[in-house]
Amino acid sequence: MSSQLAHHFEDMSQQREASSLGMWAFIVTEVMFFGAVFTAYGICRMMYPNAFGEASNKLSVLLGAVNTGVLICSSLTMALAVRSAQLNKTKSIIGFLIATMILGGAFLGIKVLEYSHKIHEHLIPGLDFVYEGVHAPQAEIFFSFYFVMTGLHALHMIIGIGIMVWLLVLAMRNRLTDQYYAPIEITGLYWHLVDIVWIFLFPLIYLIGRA
Amino acid sequence: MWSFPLLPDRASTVATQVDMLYFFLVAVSLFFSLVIIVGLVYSAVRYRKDSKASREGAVHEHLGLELAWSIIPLGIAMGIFVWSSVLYLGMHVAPSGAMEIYVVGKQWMWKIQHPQGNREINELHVPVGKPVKLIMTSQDVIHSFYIPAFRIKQDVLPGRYSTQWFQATTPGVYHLFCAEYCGTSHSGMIGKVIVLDQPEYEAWLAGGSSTAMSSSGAELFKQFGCQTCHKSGSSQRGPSLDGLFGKQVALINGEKVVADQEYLRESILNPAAKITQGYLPFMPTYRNQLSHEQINQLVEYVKGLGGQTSASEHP
Amino acid sequence: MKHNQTIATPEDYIHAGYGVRSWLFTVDHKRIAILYLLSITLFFFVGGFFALLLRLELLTPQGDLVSAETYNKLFTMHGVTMVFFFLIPSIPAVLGNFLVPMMVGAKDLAFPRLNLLSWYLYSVGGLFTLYAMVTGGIDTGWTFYTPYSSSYALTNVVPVVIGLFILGFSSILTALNFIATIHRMRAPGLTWFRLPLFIWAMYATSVITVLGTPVIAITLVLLGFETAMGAGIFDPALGGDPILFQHLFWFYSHPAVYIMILPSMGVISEVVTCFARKKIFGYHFMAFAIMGIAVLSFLVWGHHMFVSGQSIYVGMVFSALSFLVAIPSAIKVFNWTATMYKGSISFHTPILYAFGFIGLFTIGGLTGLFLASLATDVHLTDTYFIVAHFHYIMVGGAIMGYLAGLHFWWPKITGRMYNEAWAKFSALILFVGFNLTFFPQFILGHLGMPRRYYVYPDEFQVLNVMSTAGATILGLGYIIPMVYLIWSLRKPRDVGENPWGATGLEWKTPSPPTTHNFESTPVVDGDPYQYSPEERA
Amino acid sequence: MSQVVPQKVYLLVFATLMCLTLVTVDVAFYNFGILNLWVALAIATFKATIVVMYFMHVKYSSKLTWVFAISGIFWLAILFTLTMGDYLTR
Repeated sequence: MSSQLAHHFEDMSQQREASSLGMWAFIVTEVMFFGAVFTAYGICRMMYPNAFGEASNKLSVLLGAVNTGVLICSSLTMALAVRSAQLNKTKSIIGFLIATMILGGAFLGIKVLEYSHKIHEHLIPGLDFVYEGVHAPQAEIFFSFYFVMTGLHALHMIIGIGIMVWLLVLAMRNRLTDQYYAPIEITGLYWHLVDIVWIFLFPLIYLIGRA
Repeated sequence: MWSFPLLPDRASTVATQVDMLYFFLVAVSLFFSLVIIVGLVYSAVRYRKDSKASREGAVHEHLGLELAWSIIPLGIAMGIFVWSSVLYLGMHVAPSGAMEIYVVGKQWMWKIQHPQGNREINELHVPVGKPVKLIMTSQDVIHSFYIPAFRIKQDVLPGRYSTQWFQATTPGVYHLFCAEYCGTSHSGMIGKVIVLDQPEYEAWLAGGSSTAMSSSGAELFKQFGCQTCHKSGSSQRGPSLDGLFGKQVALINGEKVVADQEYLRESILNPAAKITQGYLPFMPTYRNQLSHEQINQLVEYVKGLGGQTSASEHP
Repeated sequence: MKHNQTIATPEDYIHAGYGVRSWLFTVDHKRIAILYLLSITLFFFVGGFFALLLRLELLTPQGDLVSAETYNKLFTMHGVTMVFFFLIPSIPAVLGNFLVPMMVGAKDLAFPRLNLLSWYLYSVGGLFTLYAMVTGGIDTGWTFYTPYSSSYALTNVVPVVIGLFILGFSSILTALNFIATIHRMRAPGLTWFRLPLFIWAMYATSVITVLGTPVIAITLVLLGFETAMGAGIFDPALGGDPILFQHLFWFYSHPAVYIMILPSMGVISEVVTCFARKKIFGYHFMAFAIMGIAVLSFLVWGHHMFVSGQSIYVGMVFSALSFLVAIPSAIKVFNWTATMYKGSISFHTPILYAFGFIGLFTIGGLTGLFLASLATDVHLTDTYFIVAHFHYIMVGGAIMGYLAGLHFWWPKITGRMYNEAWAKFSALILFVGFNLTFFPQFILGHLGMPRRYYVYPDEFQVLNVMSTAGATILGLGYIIPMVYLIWSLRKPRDVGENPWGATGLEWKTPSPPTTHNFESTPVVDGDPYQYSPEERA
Repeated sequence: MSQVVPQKVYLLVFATLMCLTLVTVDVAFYNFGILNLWVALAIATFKATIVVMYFMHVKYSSKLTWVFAISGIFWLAILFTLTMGDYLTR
């Protein structure tokens, strides 16, 4: 155990608490990061409610909803992976981590599918944007937000999956135990945060102007 | 070269009021600076390392003092806040009946047109003693219309009207600056404000033989076929514009807006934004067909079609 | 000065390893602080060089030294370099990195490898920006206002935006590190209200960084997206709103001013108590004032936008909130002054800088009232009055505080004392040069000279000449410390662990400290600043 | 070592999240006027809260974690309120 205690900490619990606190501070940063773009989106939506509603109808609720489900599943498997580490069950850590990565991959796959639809429909703001009707300029803003927000969210998922590869290596070497599970714990926090961002993204982007 | 001003010209009604606040602030600043400097110098000299002055009774905290130097500055600050906010509101709300002059900023010049039709570039002729309201927009980046002698400044944004007003008090020639960085020749986007006596101003107006803005607007109204939909009297396709200006308009989403210059401008450029109740959104945008000056002329024309003449009170 | 204390053994952090690799791959917070010291000094002189060219150009009303395009690039790059690459990292990344673990009695920051990563992010961001400057520069002003920056500027907006985005993560990671360290790694007995005020200041700064920086990061992403692809969010020609950009920009960039000034306030509290041999006056008020400023800093950004076309009612709310910041600032200044009263003041270099700081910050703060007040702000905003005001805060305040700290802890960092005669002389030069440079700009602003003007009306020349003359003196004042500080490194080590007789855990380590700072974890059993005036009277 | 949350709790949270996803999709197709937005936001906020509480263990964490979690929301509210305030009173 002691080899996993960095020289500058007094004991394992100080080390774990410091990591967890550092991660929470980072989560606050992430909340502000996504929060600012949500604010910008909210203001533009308030200025152009009709245009945003109309543009939103070009998105597929089905794909968005399926992706929400996939992401919630991955959050569950991630939470169970952390739990396995707390209980010292190495095999199930590995199993749940792989499940989380597969679900994350599925989410990104569906995202790619959605993006390719948008490319075919010429809905790429700035570069290739063809939109009929009086709301065209505002719809372009909507799609700018759509790509920035979902793109940044997807980027976070890719980073999360990258970290999980490292965790998988740690788990396979039996390095994640009930004494030392801070890495998987803070990755879990991060992954759930990404889930929460999507929980807000989905209704605000996909489900407006449907009624 | 060695005779240079230390105080700016003061040539508008608000300039005097702003300066009073300014000098009050200078006095407050001098007072507190002096308190701090005297305190520091006194302590530094009297309690230098080698001095024999008694250090007895030194304290490390004193609630009374802390509260005093929190609450007194707070009181002063709130006083300044109220004073300056009242002044600011007055600086923002143009008196009704102010004469309106249209300003278009572009990299890097000011284009100005008077309702009588006179155009000028980088110069603004105004009469003394009359409230003047500037209705300003930009055709590219953000500029800022700044007349130091009048103590007024307002950013001029693309895509909307900004307004400000002043009443000049002293005839003369004053600086006009662009105060918001706008690119290479930002410092060349300057001009003169020429304040004239009323008769001189009228002479100046008469000197430039030109078509009134509303007449030019009427021309454009015909040229672009606006009257095919916006017929006077009852019409099926577009709302009538007679007597529209200054009135409340009910929109299809249930909101109500005042038909001011900004509303008219937006309705020409982005007609779908605010649709009047009982009409359909099929008016096309005239975004790329009209220059900013032409839009101003159309607005001035519609304004002249009746309704209240008083200016809207949006900043 | 006491020279009879133990001279450090050779295993100090500087001699813990040799060669470039031992520095570039170090995870020791003290070595990383040195890496930052070198990097920010480089950027400071780059930014200072731009400033010198600006002032030379403004010597005459016409454009003669450089072209208008070049001038615009110079003031933009001066602002970007100084704000993002010098002022924001200055005290936190150099002095904070070096001192925070020692002051809380820890062996290192909580996440040493993350700390090194922040320096690399800083360097990569810096290189991106330098690249952008060398290959054409950027001319948007450091505020990047849209739509000029996104649709009209033909310069390297996107590379600079990328550079600053990367840099933002450097600040955030350092801040996370400080927060975790201050929360979780304090020595036994070191409760929150026994912390030195420098630690409070670093904590508040880190909180602002964590909350504010992500907002500028996403704003820059949106700006870069709009610039590169032409999709409108901020450009009205594309249906967007430029004022939205200003809101998001200032939500970070106003608190960023406090990221620059709060650390200096922390330094001044350490310096004033040490050289007045007195406990800080009103410790609790000082600590709460720091946190109060940190919170209020997020509520006032709209005072940058009083003439921008934002709602006048929101303008009034922002104005009232801005006035509130005056209160904790006033508390701090009054408490420093009261700390000196009945102290026993010895005039070493650091306290000279502290005197400079208090005086200049007072002027900077009071002129802030003119700008929080709506009616006067309309006239003064975007003129040289603003330029003078924020230089009083950022140069007169933040840099004076940085220099005070650097001179205070230089013996700790290097184990050597610099030449105090030269140091005092340069402090004086800086004070005089600074005031001569920036005071005339208040008058220029009130006369109506707009900022960012390449050519200006003739009647403003005299004041501009004064300002340029002052800038020359100021420039000299920055070069002298470079020389004598570097010169001091030639000597053998000549100070013990506590040359100033200061309290604080950092002075209980050898000078320079060993890699692990403390032989055994220190235990704290009392308040900070246990000085008594009699001790040296 | 912090508390190990029972598996049952995780599954219950998961089931709730899934149900609420279906609900939020479904209600989006009924016209409640301005209420649509508020219903969607309320559901999303509730979902986010249970994720934070159970998946992210805040319910079982120190006060400090609560402070951090709340401060993020608080500062976001500052940004949103004051910016929105400008647009609503212009």
